Parts: sequence; structure tokens; C-alpha cells
Amino acid sequence: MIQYYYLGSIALIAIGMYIVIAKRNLIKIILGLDIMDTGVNLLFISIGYVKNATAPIENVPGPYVDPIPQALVLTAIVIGVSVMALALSIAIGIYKKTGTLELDEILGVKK
Amino acid sequence: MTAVVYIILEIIGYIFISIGTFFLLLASIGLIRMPDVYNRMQTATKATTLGALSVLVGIGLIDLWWLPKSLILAIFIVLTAPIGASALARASYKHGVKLWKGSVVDKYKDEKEED
Amino acid sequence: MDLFTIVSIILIIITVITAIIAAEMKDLLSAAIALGIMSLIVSILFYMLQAPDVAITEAAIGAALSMAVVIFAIRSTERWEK
Amino acid sequence: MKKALAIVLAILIFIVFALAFVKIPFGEKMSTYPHYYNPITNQTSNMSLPQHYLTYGKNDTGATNMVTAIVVDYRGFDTLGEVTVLFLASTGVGSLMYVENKVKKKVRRSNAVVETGSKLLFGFIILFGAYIFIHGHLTPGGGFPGGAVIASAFLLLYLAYPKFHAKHEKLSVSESIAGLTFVIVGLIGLIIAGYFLYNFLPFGLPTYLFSAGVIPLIYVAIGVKVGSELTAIVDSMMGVRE
Repeated sequence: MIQYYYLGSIALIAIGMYIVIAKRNLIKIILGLDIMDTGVNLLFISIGYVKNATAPIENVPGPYVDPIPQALVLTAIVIGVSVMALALSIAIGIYKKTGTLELDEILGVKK
Repeated sequence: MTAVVYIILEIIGYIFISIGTFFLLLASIGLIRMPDVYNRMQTATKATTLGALSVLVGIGLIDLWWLPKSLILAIFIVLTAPIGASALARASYKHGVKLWKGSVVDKYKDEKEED
Repeated sequence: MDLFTIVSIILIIITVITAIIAAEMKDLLSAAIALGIMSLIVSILFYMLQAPDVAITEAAIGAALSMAVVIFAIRSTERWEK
Repeated sequence: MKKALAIVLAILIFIVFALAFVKIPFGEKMSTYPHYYNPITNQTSNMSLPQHYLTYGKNDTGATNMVTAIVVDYRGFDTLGEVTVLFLASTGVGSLMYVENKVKKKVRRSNAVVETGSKLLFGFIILFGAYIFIHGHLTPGGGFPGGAVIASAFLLLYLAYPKFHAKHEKLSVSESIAGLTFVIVGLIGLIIAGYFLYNFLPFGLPTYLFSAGVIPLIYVAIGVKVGSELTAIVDSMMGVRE
């Protein structure tokens, strides 16, 4: 039986993949990459969850959840936004050169 | 003696929470009933601010350990809600959202002509 | 079915719906706002999965900074997807 | 046609991932995880890696928050690399968005309520960010969320005052000092004990502010670094005014 958290995060990854494949707008593609990023983060955190456990802060006793995925995702989110800003500034540079954001017009593909 | 004081505080706290919930209910009704953007925004900030403040004070009175934290939260709601609402209303006015036809006062109009 | 399961299923469904809205909107500004809502709900999910550190980070970055960066980019390019 | 193909591909990916995740348990106890193998001593521990961290972490690092212990102490070198990636991204955005003569267009002043309110709130938000990264080893939070909160305070100023500009020179000074602090603390550990980022300060009592050795020092450095880099990114993206 597959768990609902895994299903949700895999759905996010698939939606991001769909945007990257089907859409031809640069900013939309970058938004799709961000959705995929969020999906992967959610997948990691949900793998590390333990039932009836508390956050890994040792003020309170009891079983804790797995701290390693949290430590990985904590840095991944900050890296994600800075890389997205870099990609967006590249898209702005392309817009300044060509005057459009559509990939087909930039590459000169005939419809 | 102290037990009686705690019980009275708890009752007052629940009264505050019910008042707050009532105002939140009014706010959500107004969000549906009001005719245009600006009136809706007014219900969504004014009534919601009052409701959230009463709920926070009520929680603080029921459990006194939470009183300082809930008062800090209340101060921040009072500080932030009007800022956001005024910025949104101004942006929608500059963007050309029409007033409701029954509106009487339009003070932004004069300022806009000065710009 | 306990409360945790029900609330998580509802929040996950809202997350997926906002992601689909962000995918299908022709208006890039609306897509960015849908993305911000998705980030906020995902931060609630992180909090429910007992990861408060990650929840704080996601709420501060996903809902504020990332949306601001996208909106600045849309402002200096164009708003509508063809 | 292309859209239908993309939908089919996305559904295919969904099915493959879902099949791959059928066997992976959700919410299981950590005792079911594979056990931790130490390649240096060539021994298999009697507990899994997260259990090892949770059991010995408090004695090894002195931090109360285990996520902080892993980010700054066990995987501190990894974090140095990630901060470097952040620095590179910030530099890239700055160099791509550089405009020589910034167009001085008449910008519309914002609302009086917004200006006064943001002036009032700015200090509080900076204070909250500093609180988050100073208490990183005790409570949820740390350098990365604290830096993001500080950057969002600057974002509020940008929205309230359209002419406001953070000085890039000052941002780069604070960012470089924070990065140098990180590397120098690591190098001192290398000199004293023979490996990078050795925790050379006394641990103190757990759950006190001055505890956990060098972890608060490094996390404050990370907070200042992330805050100034994200502010620089926001400033560069804002910089184009046409």
C-alpha cells in the first residue's frame, strides 16, 4: 500500500515534469522546476517521518523523527531559491536580447 | 481562592473567544455579501482584526502562560493587517478597479489628478 | 483514519490542485501567486511531519522571497504566456 | 499533440515513481533501518545512522537541536560547499543584472501607511531573524531561515521605498567577513586537532545559550552570509527599472 504523502510529492514531481516538457515559456519552465524542487523536498521529509515521534530537539524525551533528511532539505531550499533567481536573470537577459520569452520564437522554430 | 480566580478567568476567556468567533463569522459573511473590492477588503481586515484579537486575548486568559505570547501576536496583527490592506486597496485603485455605484466618498480621485 | 491522516490528505489535495493551477494559468502573475500558496501549504505539511526548521525556512523563502523574485522577473519581461 | 504526449509522459513518470515507492515504509520505527557501517574502523554499529546521531549527538556536539548538529558539525564541510554555491549564484545574478546607467525614472511614492509601518516593522523583523540564528542550536531555526527572514525585511523596505538601495559594497563586506569567519574557525580546528571544523571550544551545559562550542559562532556567520546574499539577489533583481 503506497502512502498518500509519497503520492502527493510524486504528483508534484510529475506536474513539474509536465510543465518542463509541454510549456514553451521560459518563466513557466522555471516555475515548473520550482514545483519539482518542492516535490522532492516533501518526499525527503516524508521518508524521514516516524509515527508518534517529536521533532529532533532534545528538550523533551521520547522517540524522534529522522534528522538527516531535514538537515539536507534545510540547505536545499535556500539553494533552490538562489538557483531560481540565477535562472530568472538568465531569462531576463534572453528577453533583452530577443524581445520574447517563447522558446519557439527564440530558436526560430516554424509552427 | 486561587482556584476560583482561575475558573473566573477561564469563563472570561471563553466569552472572549465566542465574541471573536462571532466577529470572524460576520467577516466571512461580509466577504460574500459586500458589493465591491473595497468593501470586501474592509470586512476582511477590520472585523477579522477584532475577531483575532479577541480570540488571542481569550486564549491568554484561559492559560496564563500564553498571555505574553498572545499579546505579542496581537500587537503584530494590529501592526500588519492595516498595512497590507491599505497597500492592496491602493494597488487595486491604481489598477483601475471601479468603485461600487453607491459609494459617496472618493478621496483618492483628487490625489490621482495631482499626480 | 485519525486526524493526522485526514488533515494531511486534505492539504495534499490542495497542494496538487494549486500546482495544477500554476501549470495551466496563462497569466504568469497568477501562476506565481498559486506557487506561493503551494509553498505555504507545503510548509504546513512540513510542520505536521515534525520538521519545524524546514517549515520556517519554507515559509520565509517559498512564500516571500521566491515569489518576489518571480514577480520582479515578470515585471521586467512580459506578463502573459502565449 | 505535443501536450497529449507530455501528459502521457508525466503519467508514466508518476506510475513508475509510485511503483518504486510501494515498498518504502512510511512512519516506521528507526530500528528497522539498515545499520551504520563505519569505513574507518571497519565495524558495523548496532544501530542505524540517525539513531547513532540521536544517541551520541548531544555528547559529540553539545547542541540540543539535532538538525543543527548535523548541518553545522557532522556535515559542516558540506554546508561550506552549499554556502559557496549560494555565493556563486548571488554573484551570477549580480553580474547578469548589472546595468550601467540605471534609468532614473520618476517612481511613484508608496502609501504613507506603508512607509510608516515598514519603518516600524523593519527593526522587529531584523531582531526576529537574529533571534532565529543566534538560538539555532537550541530551538528550531538557524542560519538559513534567519538569513531568509533578514532578507525579507529588506524586501519590505524595497516595497515601501521604491528609491531605496542597499549598498552593494557594505553587503559584500559583511558577506566576506561572515565567510572568512566560517573558514577561519574551520582552519583553527585543523591546527588544533588535525581535522577541519573541529569543535575546539568548551561545550558548556546543554540548553544554555553559550553552549555547543563553535556551533553558534558558525551559525551566526551563516546567517549573516545568507542574509546579505539573498538581499543582494533581491537588490539585483529589483535593479532593472524601465
